[in-house]
Amino acid sequence: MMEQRAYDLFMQNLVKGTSHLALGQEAVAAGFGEAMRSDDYTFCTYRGHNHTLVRGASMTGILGELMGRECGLLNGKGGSMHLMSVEHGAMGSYAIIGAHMPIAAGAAWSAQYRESGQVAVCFFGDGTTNIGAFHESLNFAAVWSLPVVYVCENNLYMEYTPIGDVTAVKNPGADRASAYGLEPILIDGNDVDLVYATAQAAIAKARDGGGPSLLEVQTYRHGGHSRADPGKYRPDEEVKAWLARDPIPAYRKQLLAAGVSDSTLDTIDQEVSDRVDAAEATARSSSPPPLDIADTDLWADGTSTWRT
Amino acid sequence: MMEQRAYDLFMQNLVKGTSHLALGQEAVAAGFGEAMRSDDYTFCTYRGHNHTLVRGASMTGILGELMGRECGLLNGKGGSMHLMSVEHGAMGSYAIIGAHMPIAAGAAWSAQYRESGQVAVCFFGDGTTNIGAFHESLNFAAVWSLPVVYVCENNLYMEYTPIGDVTAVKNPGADRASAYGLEPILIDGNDVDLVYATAQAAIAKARDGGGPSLLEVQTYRHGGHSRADPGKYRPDEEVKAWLARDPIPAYRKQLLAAGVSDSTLDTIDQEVSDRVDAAEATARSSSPPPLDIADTDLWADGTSTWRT
Amino acid sequence: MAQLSYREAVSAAISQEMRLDDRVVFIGEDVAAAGGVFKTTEGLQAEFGPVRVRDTPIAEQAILGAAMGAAMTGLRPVAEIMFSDFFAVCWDIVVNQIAKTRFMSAGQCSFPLVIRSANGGGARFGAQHSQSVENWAMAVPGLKVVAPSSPADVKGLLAASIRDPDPVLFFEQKSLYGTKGEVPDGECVEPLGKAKVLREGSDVTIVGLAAMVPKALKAAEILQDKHGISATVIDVRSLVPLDTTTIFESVSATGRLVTVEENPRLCGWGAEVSSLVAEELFWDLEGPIVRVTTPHIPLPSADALEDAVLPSVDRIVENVVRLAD
Amino acid sequence: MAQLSYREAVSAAISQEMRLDDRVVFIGEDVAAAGGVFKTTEGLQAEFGPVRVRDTPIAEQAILGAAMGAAMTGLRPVAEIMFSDFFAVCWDIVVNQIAKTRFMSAGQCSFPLVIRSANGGGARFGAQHSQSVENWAMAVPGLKVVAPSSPADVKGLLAASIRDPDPVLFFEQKSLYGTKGEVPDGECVEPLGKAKVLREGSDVTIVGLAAMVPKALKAAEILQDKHGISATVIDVRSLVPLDTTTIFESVSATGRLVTVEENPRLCGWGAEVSSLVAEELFWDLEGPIVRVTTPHIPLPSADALEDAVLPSVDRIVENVVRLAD
Ligand SMILES: Cc1ncc(C[n+]2csc(CCOP(=O)(O)OP(=O)(O)O)c2C)c(N)n1
Ligand SMILES: Cc1ncc(C[n+]2csc(CCOP(=O)(O)OP(=O)(O)O)c2C)c(N)n1
Ligand SMILES: [Mg+2]
Ligand SMILES: [Mg+2]
Repeated sequence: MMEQRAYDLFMQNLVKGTSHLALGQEAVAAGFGEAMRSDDYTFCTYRGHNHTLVRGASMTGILGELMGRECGLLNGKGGSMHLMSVEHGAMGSYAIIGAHMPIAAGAAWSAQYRESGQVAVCFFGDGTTNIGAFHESLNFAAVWSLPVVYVCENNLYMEYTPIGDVTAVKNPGADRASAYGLEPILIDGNDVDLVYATAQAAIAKARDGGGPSLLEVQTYRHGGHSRADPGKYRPDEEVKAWLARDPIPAYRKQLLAAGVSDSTLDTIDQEVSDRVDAAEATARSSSPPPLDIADTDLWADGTSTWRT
Repeated sequence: MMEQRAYDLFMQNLVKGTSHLALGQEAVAAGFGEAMRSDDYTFCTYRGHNHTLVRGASMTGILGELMGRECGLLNGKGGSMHLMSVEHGAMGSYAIIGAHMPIAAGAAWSAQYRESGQVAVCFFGDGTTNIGAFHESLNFAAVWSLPVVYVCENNLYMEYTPIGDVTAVKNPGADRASAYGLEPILIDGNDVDLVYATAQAAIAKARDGGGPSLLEVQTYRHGGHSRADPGKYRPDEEVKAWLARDPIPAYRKQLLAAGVSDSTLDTIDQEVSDRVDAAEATARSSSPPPLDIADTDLWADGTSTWRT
Repeated sequence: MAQLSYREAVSAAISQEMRLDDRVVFIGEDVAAAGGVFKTTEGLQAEFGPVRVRDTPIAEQAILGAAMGAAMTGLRPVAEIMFSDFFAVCWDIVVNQIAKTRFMSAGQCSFPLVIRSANGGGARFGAQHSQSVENWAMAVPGLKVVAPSSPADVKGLLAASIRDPDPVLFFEQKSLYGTKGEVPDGECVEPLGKAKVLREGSDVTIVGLAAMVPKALKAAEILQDKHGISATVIDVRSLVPLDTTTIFESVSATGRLVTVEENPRLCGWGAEVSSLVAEELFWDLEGPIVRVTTPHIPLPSADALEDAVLPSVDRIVENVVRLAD
Repeated sequence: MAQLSYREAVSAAISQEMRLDDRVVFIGEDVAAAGGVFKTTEGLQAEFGPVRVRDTPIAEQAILGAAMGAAMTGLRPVAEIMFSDFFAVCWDIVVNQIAKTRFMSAGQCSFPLVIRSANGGGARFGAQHSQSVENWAMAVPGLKVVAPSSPADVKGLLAASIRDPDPVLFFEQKSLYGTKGEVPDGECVEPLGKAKVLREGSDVTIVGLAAMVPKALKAAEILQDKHGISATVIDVRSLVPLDTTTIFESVSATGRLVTVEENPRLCGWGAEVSSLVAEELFWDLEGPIVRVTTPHIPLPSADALEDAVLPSVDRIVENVVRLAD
């Protein structure tokens, strides 16, 4: 299982060329992905490639979607910010800040109503804690005791603005848990084992009828906010310090210390790299989507007809 | 000044026949009205008749507006839920839950920018603490250290639903202050002297650059939510207990104990009653608004023209 | 046939569907224990219990987000937005999330949900509780939009909306809640996307929606009696899907079209209908297309003012007469 | 005359007005220290300082509520909503508060504020970052609605919007940010509510807005060169107030109208213009009124798909040719 996680981590690092990367934040997706049951629900943001991948969505589908190809998870209709793979419980990536938080509550409500034992896990950023939907969702989930785990990935910045400049509390997630009758939980999000353990506990609690959790995991994105952003607003020191805490080499070190051999890890690296190469090649060779799909699937009958 | 406050209180009790009454909550408006400077700003809700009156708006204007007459504060264009008297600092009554909270922050921002020393005071109910605009406003006001005092009048119910059924914390205002780095403040809202003192302190702090406050004042509305509601969902015991804590007779008792004579108070009662009678008579005899005002004042040029 | 009020038909439809399908659940503010501020959902919690019929906090984004998340994972939620003006506080969930996600995901999941809301003026509630906003909804791809004018249609169309596999915004007109009418006994479902010809005439086609329908019918009587003008009256009933077939057939026959809208003028549904006819039926037209709407202003509160600005029977008559001249 | 990009013209207008009037302040997300995600407001904080040019939390209701409260108490705020799709998360403040309060209060206060936003498609951002929503705004009484197509108009119309005593929604078209054009030196203000005739022709009037204007101009060239059809091209520029005078004059002369809209079909501004012409200019028309729009769907993300659904020069040409036949 550890290897699986390492595998996931490495894998993430190799997904390139897109819009909102989570390089540096891989431990969060890896830890949660491992802790979830296969029928649990993931809701994430535009920065959701990792979260979608770890649920089992195909790498070709993801890369193809980023490239706007027919083989994309959404046939090119969604794009980088909207990855979704319902068959894998990846219930969508939402690009309006906070909007997916009540939707995740709704999926949790449905699980509660159907007594299915499923849990919804919802990822969002530090900046998202200042928008109204955050507040409505947390209160709603708490009052209805819904099986949903809200995970604030605090990477210190909204887009280009430091989170401390626009937030009334130091820890945007943890310092607000009490406003919803929840326990404050604040962890190092670059420690994949800790993330995994914390995720397991919160998911188990939700599954057992213990209601929602709000977790704040502290991490950092190595790059800018999006492709257009070189991230120059960040102090060099800060970037350097966090690069030194890159979860991937850190975890490699840990695995080595635990006795996994260098060559085993190199093999995994190579395998992952090969898989990424293959996925990229497949996506590259996939055609652009046929134009007539633009008119399909607005409605459940497959059409987009609005008149008789 | 005490007498002025008593006067206000009595006065409130006599405003009748409208939509969303605040009978039982008079001490809040009276206490705050006294504590505000004449150029401070009030923002309130549909349950805002008292808050508008204590700023100095004409009683005839208020009753006339409730009746849809030309003499109304808004010439009948606003109605019971939208009382406003800008010349008195009563910056409007807003009927969408939470919407006025960021607007109050804006007025406070303007005061801060103009260095005018003005403070904005914003009243809202317990139910309002669960909507997104509440959260956005509090964080925004705290981060910009705005001179605004947010006052949650906790009357135990949203419309017909007990606040405890839909809120994750016991005290919907006070238990959330810390989420915005603010001190929790919870007071008896039926004790007019306490309200006054608390208001004074929060307003002084805001005026001195100390930033926003969030106060929760506990009170009760004697009647139903609105004209259509007999309020039957409330346990008899509860209603009885709160009627026994009616701030108006309570304050009368206090004034008597402080040595104000019965006859002085009776005289005030009578004066107020006469003023209400006079206002009512004037409003009744006022005509309906001329129909052509429906086309006016959409734009600053006085017209509502949208085309050439 | 039973006589039901428009208001009673709402709970009749919801309870009919809840009996048939366990996946149907109903949530909103003050809707459950108290039966709703318009008393449209009285008795539902008593019959179906507090798990299926549930009160929410004042948090419209949470309500509709919850409905969306539930719909995409197997339930068929009905949610209430108390007044349609309040769509503005949760518009993102409606237009950016619910309306788009099926399309964006290339059909990976569907959103069988209904959002009911009390729409429109005439109750002297003032500008923030009186708008007709069905045109806001019509402008958004991915939403079906229904607005009934009679108790029978409330029951049949709401039942159909609940069964529909797509998101439906169901606009109940406040000013009609008290009206009564015959509603068929037993299971009652009326297909979406069909306009209804309520009166046949040869000179002009009057197209209305919701509260404008009874006014249009009244106007048609006066036009016939006082002016010798014979009008067809069509109740659109559903803006999306839009039954252009029925409307076009009639306009082809009469050569004249008048739309009657409660919404403020600009970009109302009547503009869309007018533009469709002006494009596709131009050669059949015998005169201008006239729109009767509320002027492009917010609704004033005073009774005299509100009555003066909402489209009235007289205003409809005048406009048709002007057109026919 | 200087060459400026559409993007640069934004900050040119804001800085021009901030220099002239201390009451003008500017707020938004990532707009101050970082100069905005589209780099439209670079340099403003450096020139005017962090009190007048200020970054906000991600809280659009707070941003626009703050702008409203400030406008009614003496400031002239300019606020940015980063993408116009995000209007949905703060729509209540726009439509129920800002738009209505002057009317409801019988004119007790005014709301001199501007909300700028990046609008429209073509950037492959997907359905939640690409909509054209100027028709949402046009449908709401109490909002002025402006959408420029050239750098000169960005500067002149944005300056005029800031000076205007009423709330203006100012839509900057994303796909035009990189375009360049001559902008007059010195103080530059262009009155609101005037459409602009960019090309005069005798056979048909093509009316466009924002990014559709250069496409319409290109189409007009092709129509002339390849089909011998002479087209007038009008840039609407401001939807409210709407310059019906200029549009009507041209349609009276040509007898034919084609509108070109980037928004999805239903209830677009073109429907309103069409319905006005069908009502008031019917007898001058020599053929159907044709609307060219994006189909009534959300925008797909892939470049091939997005290009296929947005109105193209070819689609405009085809429609005009069809009409002229
Ligand atoms: C309602 C809304 N406002 C603004 C934006 C633009 N925006 C996209 S990402 C972002 C920053 C989000 O910060 P955070 O929540 O910390 O997430 P991160 O990007 O750091 O993962 C902003 C402001 C948006 N997408 N939606
Ligand atoms: C956004 C919005 N949702 C719902 C309503 C309907 N509504 C009006 S008053 C009210 C209850 C408000 O409760 P609270 O904040 O406690 O204020 P109170 O009426 O008790 O003074 C509700 C739900 C509204 N006006 N606006
Ligand atoms: Mg962040
Ligand atoms: Mg209350």
